[in-house]
Amino acid sequence: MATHTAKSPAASQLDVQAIRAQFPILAEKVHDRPLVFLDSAASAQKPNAVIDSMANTMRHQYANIHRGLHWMSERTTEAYEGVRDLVAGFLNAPSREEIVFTRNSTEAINLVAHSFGALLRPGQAVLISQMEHHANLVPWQMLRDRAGIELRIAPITDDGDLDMEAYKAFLADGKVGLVAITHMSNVLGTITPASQIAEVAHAAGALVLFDGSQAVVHHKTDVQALDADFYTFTGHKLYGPTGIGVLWARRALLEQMPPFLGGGDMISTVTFERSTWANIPHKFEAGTPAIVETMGLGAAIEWVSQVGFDAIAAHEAALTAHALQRLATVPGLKIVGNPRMRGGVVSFTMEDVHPHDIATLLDRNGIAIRAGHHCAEPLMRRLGLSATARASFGIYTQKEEIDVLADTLVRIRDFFV
Amino acid sequence: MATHTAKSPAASQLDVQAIRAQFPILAEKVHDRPLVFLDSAASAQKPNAVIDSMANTMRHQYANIHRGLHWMSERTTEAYEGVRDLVAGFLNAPSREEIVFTRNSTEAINLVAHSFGALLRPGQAVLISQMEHHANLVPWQMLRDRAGIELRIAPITDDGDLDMEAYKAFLADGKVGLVAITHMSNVLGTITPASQIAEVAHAAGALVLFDGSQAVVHHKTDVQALDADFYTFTGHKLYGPTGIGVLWARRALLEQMPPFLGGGDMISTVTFERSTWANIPHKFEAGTPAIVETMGLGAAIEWVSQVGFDAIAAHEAALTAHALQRLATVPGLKIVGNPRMRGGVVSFTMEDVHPHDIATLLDRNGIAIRAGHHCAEPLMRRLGLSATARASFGIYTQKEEIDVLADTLVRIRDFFV
Amino acid sequence: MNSSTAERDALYDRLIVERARKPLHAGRLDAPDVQGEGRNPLCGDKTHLDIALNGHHIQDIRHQTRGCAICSAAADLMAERLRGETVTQALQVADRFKALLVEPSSSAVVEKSHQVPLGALEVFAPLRSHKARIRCAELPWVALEEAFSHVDG
Amino acid sequence: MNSSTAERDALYDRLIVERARKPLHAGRLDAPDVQGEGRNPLCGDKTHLDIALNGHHIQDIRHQTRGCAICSAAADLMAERLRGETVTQALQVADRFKALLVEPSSSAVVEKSHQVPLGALEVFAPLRSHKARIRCAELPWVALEEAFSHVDG
Ligand SMILES: Cc1ncc(COP(=O)(O)O)c(C=O)c1O
Ligand SMILES: Cc1ncc(COP(=O)(O)O)c(C=O)c1O
Repeated sequence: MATHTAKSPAASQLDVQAIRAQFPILAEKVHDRPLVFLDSAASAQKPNAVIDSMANTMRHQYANIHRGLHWMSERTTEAYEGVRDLVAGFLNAPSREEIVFTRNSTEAINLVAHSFGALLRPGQAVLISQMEHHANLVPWQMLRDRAGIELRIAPITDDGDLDMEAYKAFLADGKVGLVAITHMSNVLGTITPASQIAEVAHAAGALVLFDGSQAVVHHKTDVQALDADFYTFTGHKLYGPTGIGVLWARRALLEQMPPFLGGGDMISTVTFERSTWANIPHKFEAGTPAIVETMGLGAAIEWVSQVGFDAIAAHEAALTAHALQRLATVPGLKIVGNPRMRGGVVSFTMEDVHPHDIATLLDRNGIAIRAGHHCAEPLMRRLGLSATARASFGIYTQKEEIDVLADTLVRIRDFFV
Repeated sequence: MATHTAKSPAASQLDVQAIRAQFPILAEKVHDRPLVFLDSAASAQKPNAVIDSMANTMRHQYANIHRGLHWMSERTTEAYEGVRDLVAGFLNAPSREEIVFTRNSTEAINLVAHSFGALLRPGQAVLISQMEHHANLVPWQMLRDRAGIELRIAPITDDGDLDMEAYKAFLADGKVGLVAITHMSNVLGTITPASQIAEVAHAAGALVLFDGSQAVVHHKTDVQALDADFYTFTGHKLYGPTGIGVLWARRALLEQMPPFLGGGDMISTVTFERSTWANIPHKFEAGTPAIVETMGLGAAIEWVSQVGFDAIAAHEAALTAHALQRLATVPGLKIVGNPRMRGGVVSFTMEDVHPHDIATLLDRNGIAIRAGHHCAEPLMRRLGLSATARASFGIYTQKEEIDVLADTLVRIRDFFV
Repeated sequence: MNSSTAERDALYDRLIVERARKPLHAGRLDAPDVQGEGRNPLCGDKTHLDIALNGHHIQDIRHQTRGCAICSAAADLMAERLRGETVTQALQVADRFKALLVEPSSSAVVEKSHQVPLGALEVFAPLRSHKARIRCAELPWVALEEAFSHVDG
Repeated sequence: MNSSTAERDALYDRLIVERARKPLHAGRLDAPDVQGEGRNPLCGDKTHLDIALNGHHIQDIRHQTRGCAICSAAADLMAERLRGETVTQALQVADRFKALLVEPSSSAVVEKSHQVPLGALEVFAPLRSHKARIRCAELPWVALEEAFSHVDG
């Protein structure tokens, strides 16, 4: 596994052309224009390393895993479990057994809402924030309605930061059993002060889950340094495959939690009367897992680690600064949110042009952005908007693409006014 | 989409060499021997059509689906939803909206246990059989323990068929709300009389779920002809990708059932107070789905349909007959089960040689079979065994491979006796 | 100007942009006979319709729309097209408009088009190749159907 | 005989096959001082151990095993190796046996091997490359640990 911490100045200079050459899709044309893909926050494109790892697994070394006594099965099991080690390293988790593979971040959060939720008692509360993705809101609403758990919503400031004073106040009565907050907003780009959030939560006797779906892509993640209790992310935003996500949780929590799905591989013994559960993490992985996708996730993590998070973070910070500056010059354009720390995501609106129209007209020029509520409707309501346009940047984004975006936005606005 | 019903004599002759050439893994060597892969019932190998479809999606046409207003997202959404049409055709489902994508069969059954289970009342019962895979047992045990639903177990005969008289008796008191039974046993090979099972269940006021994980691979499936209410299968056994499975259910049931996982894409509107659900099938597909794997499943279905189930069924019937005959000549070998109808799965034991030793020694000769309880512990107990060895056959299996298996088993037995 | 730009311009016909910016039939009626509303929860777009009937005829029709250019222009051009029609005719135009937005595959559609002219609404035809935007144009028609669900044709 | 066949034969050493078929130390003791049991729920394998102690020494040891050849032979050869050892020595052999089954990477392992000879148990070394079978050979040692969990070394 590549080291995460290479810090030479050379390492933090990212050769964007060399990187782009590894993403075949970036050579595609859309409406006869070169694809300008500024929608990585929805799902990132995949480098050859990931595509090849999946194809080669299926071509050369594949069988169902666990308990197979033949070579193909043993090798596939080793490779699958090897990715668990990689993920543990990637998150700096204390132990590989704390890594549970899920379909995506959504399933990871649902798993916690179900299985850790079963340990909460009526009268206890779960505290989320106003800027959560539906994935970190709806499962808690379902838990509330099922189990009589109170759901509290910590407000954000007008700039789009978590309101830390209000957050503390929500914890004051000691009823909050779990704080579940995004580590980076997919709408505002806000990177939340996770270790501070954890400290405050722990002081109030609450555990803390971070939705790292956006965050893990942009900087090195260290669940021990954050003092997190649960952490989730999703493969497809990390240049990895669809169909694979990760839940990390402290061992003691996983051990206490009842299983989520029942079936093969998650049991120790089964009789018609009664079943006993396998050890963690297998207790939470029922049925044939996403074997090939797990290999692809491993390849993505190795690939990203090779590029290095210092380089990635520096590249994205430069892009984001450039975007904020260039977009500010577009007449009628308003950036949504002004958080203290921001990842490579910029939401905006334009006077007299609806975000949907922006998106469609950009698309006619080969530029892919997202427009809508970004699965964060309550946040939209808080912002007094029904939709925004959102450009998001990845490891392969070029400064020039942001210029094309800004120039095209000026033309679109001209067209409408 | 290829037609499923081509029935010319030529079509039912399968050109095994031409088919094998499409599976790159079959050219691999294991312990210096050509791979003889007789473990398809655990997971099948993948043809180039599937591998290429996934790789090409990631290379040329990928973005997150649903609500993306740009070309890549619109095209990917169309392709994803196109696979729903394919699956509906594959199962002869009355409507595409009845197809829910899941990770695998296990998740599909858990979804039903959770969401349909929520509609059952304490005192009602779920009826399964003695030959169920853990995937179709443990979720019902969990429902039983959670919701006070009775779990009944219909016995099998010594030959390994469902005991139809006993089955009827279990339904007599009208308390059974759901019958959940495998359409083909992964241990005994038994193909269950599904339409008869459904008829009896319906007459007693029960709905019926078939676990089609093994069955869909071997013959054409028609959920309307079976008069099923729920049907599940899993992509990786159908020469498709891991990470993708299918639940089919009647529209009225899906509409009544509460959602399973919460998150993006499964909602209609979300406020902090309350969410409303999207229409079926989206209500049951939370978060970013296994997009690339869904494309791979589509490719697998098209590929299998092109080969044609007449040809597949004829090929596998011939292989199975040959295997039963050849294995019968191995000294000390006992075939487990003698069902009326059998798919391409044969379990056996050998006097004086434990199934694990059989598997390891076969593996040393490049032959991959499975040994153990096959995720069907209670069935093992019913059979008075702790494990069996199991050879299973697929579209690419050659008669000669079965001969190699039988000859090697003779040598193994000699080695031990 | 290459074909893709041509198509873009076709999609956002001058007429659409103008009507979105300066609708001619926006507003409310003092005493509407029927009302309808269409909402798209996925993007927050919303159209409200007030309709005054004279017997079976649409005497006046006004819309209040918050949405994208496609949605706003569709509402305004719909109001323009339907004023003076009978309820039955209006529903025929609605059917015809829906058909316009899907690929013109069946000859039945072509036939119908001889019966019910769409007029200016034809500008929305390029939406066919923008599936994700079709519901923007359909929203006012959802409101129309709701309004007429209380009227026997 | 190519290398893979050689390896196969190495894995199933004649000794393993013989002891699996005709164990020399199978059975029960009339009055065991300690007992232990190992079960592998994944395959139904099971070993029961009866041990008679004389002070800190293992005076007699018998096993009853239902399992594969690897498991049965491991139980029988373990019993043979441990008879006459002290409890402490037996647990050292156990450690050494576990180390044998993983890649011989650390020098600590090599060092230890000078102290505690495994004797015939060395025949299980090829299991290293058969991870899925390692627990078959470990099962009797699980039973041993359980038996000794009641004895202070
Ligand atoms: C009969 C049967 N049911 C269910 C399953 C579970 O399938 P999956 O592990 O893909 O969920 C299997 C395969 O393992 C099976 O053979
Ligand atoms: C902040 C955040 N949380 C959760 C998710 C859900 O991820 P997934 O759809 O992969 O489960 C996303 C992405 O859509 C996100 O941006």
